[in-house]
Amino acid sequence: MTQIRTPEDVAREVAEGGLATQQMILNVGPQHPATHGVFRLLATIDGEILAEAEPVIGYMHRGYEKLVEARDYRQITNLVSRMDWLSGFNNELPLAMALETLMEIEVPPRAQWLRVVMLEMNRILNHLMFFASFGAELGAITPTFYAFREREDIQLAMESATGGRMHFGFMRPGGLKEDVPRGFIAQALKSVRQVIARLDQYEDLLVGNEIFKQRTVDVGVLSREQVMSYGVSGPIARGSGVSDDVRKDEPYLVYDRFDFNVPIGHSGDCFDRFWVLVHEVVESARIVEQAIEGLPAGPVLGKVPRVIQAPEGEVYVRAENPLGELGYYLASDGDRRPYRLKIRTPSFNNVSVLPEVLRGTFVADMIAILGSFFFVLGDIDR
Amino acid sequence: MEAAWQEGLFFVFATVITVSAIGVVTARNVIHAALFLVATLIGAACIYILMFAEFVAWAQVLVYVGAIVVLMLFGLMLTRAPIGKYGEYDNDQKGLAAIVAAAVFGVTAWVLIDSFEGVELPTDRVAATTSKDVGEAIFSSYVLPFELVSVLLLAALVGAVVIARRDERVTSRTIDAARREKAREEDV
Amino acid sequence: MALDEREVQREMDAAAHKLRKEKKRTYGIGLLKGLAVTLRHLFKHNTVIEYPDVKQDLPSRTRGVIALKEENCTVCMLCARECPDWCIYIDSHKETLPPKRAGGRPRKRNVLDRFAIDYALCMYCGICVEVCPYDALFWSREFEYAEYDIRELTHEKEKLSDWMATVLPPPALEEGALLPGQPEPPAPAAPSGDGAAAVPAGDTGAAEMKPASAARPATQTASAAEVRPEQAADAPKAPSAVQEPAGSEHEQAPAPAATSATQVEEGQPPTKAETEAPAGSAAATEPEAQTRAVRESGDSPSATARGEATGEIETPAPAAVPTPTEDPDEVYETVLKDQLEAGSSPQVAEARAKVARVKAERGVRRAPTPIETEKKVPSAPVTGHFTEPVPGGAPAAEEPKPEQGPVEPTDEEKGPDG
Amino acid sequence: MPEFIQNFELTAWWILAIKLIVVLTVVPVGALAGGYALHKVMAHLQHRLGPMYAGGFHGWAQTLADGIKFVLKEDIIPEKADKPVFKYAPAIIFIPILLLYLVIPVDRRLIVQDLDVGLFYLLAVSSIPAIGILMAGWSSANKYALIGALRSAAQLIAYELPIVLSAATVAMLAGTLSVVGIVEAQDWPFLFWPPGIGLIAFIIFFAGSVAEMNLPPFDMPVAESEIITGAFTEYSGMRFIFGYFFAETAHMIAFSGLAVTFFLGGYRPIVPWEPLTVIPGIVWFMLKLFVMVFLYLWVRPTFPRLREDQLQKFAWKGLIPGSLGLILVAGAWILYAPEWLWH
Repeated sequence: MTQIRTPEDVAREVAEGGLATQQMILNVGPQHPATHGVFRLLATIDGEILAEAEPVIGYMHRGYEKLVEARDYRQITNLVSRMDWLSGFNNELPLAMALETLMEIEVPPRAQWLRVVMLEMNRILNHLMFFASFGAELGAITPTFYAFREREDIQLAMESATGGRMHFGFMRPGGLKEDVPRGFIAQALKSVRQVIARLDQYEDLLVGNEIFKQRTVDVGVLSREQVMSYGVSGPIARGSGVSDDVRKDEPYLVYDRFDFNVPIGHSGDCFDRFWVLVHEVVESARIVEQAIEGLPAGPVLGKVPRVIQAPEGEVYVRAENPLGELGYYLASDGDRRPYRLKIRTPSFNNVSVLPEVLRGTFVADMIAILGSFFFVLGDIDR
Repeated sequence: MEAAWQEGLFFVFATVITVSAIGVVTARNVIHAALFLVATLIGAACIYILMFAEFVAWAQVLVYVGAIVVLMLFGLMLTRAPIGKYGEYDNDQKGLAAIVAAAVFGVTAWVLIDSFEGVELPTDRVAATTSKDVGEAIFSSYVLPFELVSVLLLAALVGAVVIARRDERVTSRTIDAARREKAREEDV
Repeated sequence: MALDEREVQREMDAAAHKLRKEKKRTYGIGLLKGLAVTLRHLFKHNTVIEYPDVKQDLPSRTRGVIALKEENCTVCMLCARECPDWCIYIDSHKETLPPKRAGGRPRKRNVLDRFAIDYALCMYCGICVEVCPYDALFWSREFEYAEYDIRELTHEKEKLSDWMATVLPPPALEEGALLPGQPEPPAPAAPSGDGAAAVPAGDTGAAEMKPASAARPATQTASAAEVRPEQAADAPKAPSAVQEPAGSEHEQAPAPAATSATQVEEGQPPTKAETEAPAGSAAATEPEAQTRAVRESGDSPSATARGEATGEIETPAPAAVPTPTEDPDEVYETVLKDQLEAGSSPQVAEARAKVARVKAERGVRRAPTPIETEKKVPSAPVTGHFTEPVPGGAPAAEEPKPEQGPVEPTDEEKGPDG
Repeated sequence: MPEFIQNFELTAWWILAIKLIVVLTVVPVGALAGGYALHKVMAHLQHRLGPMYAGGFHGWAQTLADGIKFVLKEDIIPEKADKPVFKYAPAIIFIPILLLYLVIPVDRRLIVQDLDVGLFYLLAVSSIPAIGILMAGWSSANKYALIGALRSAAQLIAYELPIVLSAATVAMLAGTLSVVGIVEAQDWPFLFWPPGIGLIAFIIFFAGSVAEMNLPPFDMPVAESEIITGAFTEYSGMRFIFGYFFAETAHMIAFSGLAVTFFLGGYRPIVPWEPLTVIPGIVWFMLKLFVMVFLYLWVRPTFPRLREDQLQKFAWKGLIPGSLGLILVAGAWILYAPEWLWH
């Protein structure tokens, strides 16, 4: 595997009449184990080097933005939770916030704090999933099972409250659907603390592993400039040293009351992205602990009219999804349905920078980079 | 009795070798040709075993089959081996090549018959050459040729590296490093 | 964006990160650590649930399948209409029943012919369960209903009714939970305070049974006990309005005049009994026992119960009443009279009067869906069909607004630091 | 035919034939057991249970059931495949692995044929499967398969050398190429005497064998997250298990046997104490074999996968110079170490 040439080299060699090997077009996907769904990467490879990589998306396009124009808000809440299926609760939040803004609903404090608890639990769920899949993509299958075990505990806690394991449908404009059942808090606290306790082990398994470092350090470097110009957000942006976090920048709910850090990477390589991801789990767990500690009593649903009918107006609401900034631009003409709902999903912007990062890397690195971009197909195509 | 077994097996292997050797030159697909070559080489190794020259036999397998043909296949597959029938490898020098081949065969056969006519092949293990014999022979009476060959191979190796090496190889790592460097500069 | 402290933090994190990266040259230590992790797991107790043999005890809120309580369904079609993917099929016909009293008018009734849910389409959002005003749909935690053919995933009402047996009562709420404008949480305290003997008995019986359901009565009483002081602290916020509706609604409850009222009155308590039945435990019958106890204790049991439960709340309460524009009882009387004069049957008249009274109590402008019921909360077995908002139900959430008014500010004040 | 029976050479052939039959039955059974061990050990390392159903007791028949399933499955050959090459590739992978078993001494006498150049034979035979993998990859008419095959071949060429060289160190210390001779030459405490040499040689051999068998963390040729199953992407049914799954486990057991023979003292007791020496050699051999198989299975799920170029770097810049140096050290030891240090 010493035949390492960039596309420019190949072009030059051909011009010089030298030995030019054929470039090969490799379709990674739409069905490929490393793409987490129907994502296709049109890769032009030269030996094991990627000359060009073009992400082809849209295989899972379900037309959410059009679909919601024919649904009332209650139904939309359940629809958007399916967009990024790993963080359903986080998807529901900005929609509820948008409606609350338009309708001037006040959310009771207990609902806000419970929302934070569940949002952060959902973030842990999401991050653990990518912790698992990233290991699996690099060939370490064991972290997958460990992470899923932890996920199971959190999921059970979430299920006891919401009834769902992935699509919680628990958010309502003005608060939450209902209060959490007895025992939920103890269960949530236990499961979250367990994750923290065991994360050390998992760090030994991956983060500290020499082979893992070999595969990730200095691989797939995403510069700050690229982050800025492509609108990349979330752990990926933070891995490149861009300290954007809506929770800190524009605290919504009660995030300004919690003490938490935003882990920030340094060099923007796969390792940093992964490192940020893992450490966000710790920070999320800290938030959950604090939120549970200070959970106020009271109702969980504010004064909400029977029919949710946003008054005429427009609003853009953004929130920190586990994968980045999720924004809903809601334009209402006073109907029970949105006039237009533009969704800005994090994964879409995040994968758009892929061709830049992938150019000139190995096929094997491509997998590491794809894995470290933590995208959810439903979130891209929506 | 034993000799009869050996003789019978010899003819079997000889047939295999001949057929696959013809296959090597007539196959229309390079990969098939290379695979026929594998059969030829293994057949030859079997004949060595029949003669209780185990060391040579396994050396043949290890070096030729395990390394050289693998390398050849590797190269062919990397470069020019589309699957399926692949054009004509024949060219105008077919006849000439046949004459040369016949001449080489004649000379070799004549030399072998001339020098080894009437020599009995060993028929049991006792008379066979062991690895110890081989080692002693190589490192005592034939040490000079052995070393010469080693040096020759080394020279070939170095030459191959020199030819294959080109300056300004850009690896993905160096690209990444350069990018990182650039990013860092911009960062500052 | 770039706050100073953010910059500082970034620097710190970068430094920590660098340190981590310094550890890059460890030459095999990381590998050995990884090996140690996996080896440790080899000897750890395995937590795998061997599924077909052992089944996980799923939470009672689990959205497994939707069960149908057929006799509660009035074919109002709300569920089918609200379903985002239109996977509910309902067929019905109208039936004329003979009048209940001689000389009355024959009544018309919708009879359910077909109720089917196409589970191949269903997205388990639960909107149908939420919107159902008559408590005919429930979530069951059943999940083994796979079929070999996708067409067979359309389950008819027979199957849906069978699942009714697997429906669990809803769980007790977490400490500090308060339904908006509704003092229901202390309600379970009534039996425990009144007949203290009944609860421990149920408790011990429950202990032998399924832990999930067994824990419930215990936690309920516990919750009541714990919640009480908190409520006491929030005394001013506890709206006394709740007392009145509670009393008044109870008066209505035993009068099964309107069809809807009948359905709720008859439907609700048996639902609980039924849902609990599979558990077959003493605990299972407990809520029902509570129900009965409350019901049998006379015309205003809830008032007494409430009075005991909330204790001192009662006194400050009237001050906080969000005064309705008219006196509900007056409205009741006038409407009843009007209706009777207009020629309505006594039952209809009574029902309309009640609706009017409730409206008056709440100052509701729009006509609500017939009756909002509090669903599946054993803690409030009989009371509160009218006043109790469904905890999560958007439609129900709307009514208690006025009562909730005083709640909010206090909560907000104490909430964040609490 | 008394003459026929009395003929020593002929009886030797018959015995050889019987031994071969034994090997041919033992190997598949061993591969099945190995597959089961693979399932179970990996599952427990990953905090799972693994197969629990087939056969009743802890799913003991799982691999058997899998095997039957695969045999019954349709054998799909892609239309554009080079059919003869595609068909015979699994055989060329599997048969040499079977041949490996011929010279592994399970006990002092329990060996099919103690060849004079046994070690050499093992190394030669173990290099053949690469051709099969190349054939499989190329003939599948699939880009992923071709990449897998090329990776596999490159890997094999790189890792053949460290294996040969570390085995050569052992042969030097033992003074023979015969496997039984090597076992006999080893003595307590096997791996650790002469100090360092055996251990380092063992580590090199282990790493090389992991790479040669395409096991994780050196499993780039079959890396499922990158190139599906590499050369076997297009295979199905019986050819798939013989070419890939069976071959993998059989290979793993064979190499465990080799490691036991070369480094862990084969069938000899771990400690030459009186009561332990009574235990038959086959028991010791099996014990050590289990340890070795566990080692392979332990490393397998724990580590992430290296990249192809890193693997090559590891081989050419790490293992090969290391093993060459080791040969020097071993030579020096043989020549200059005083006699009393030897045992």
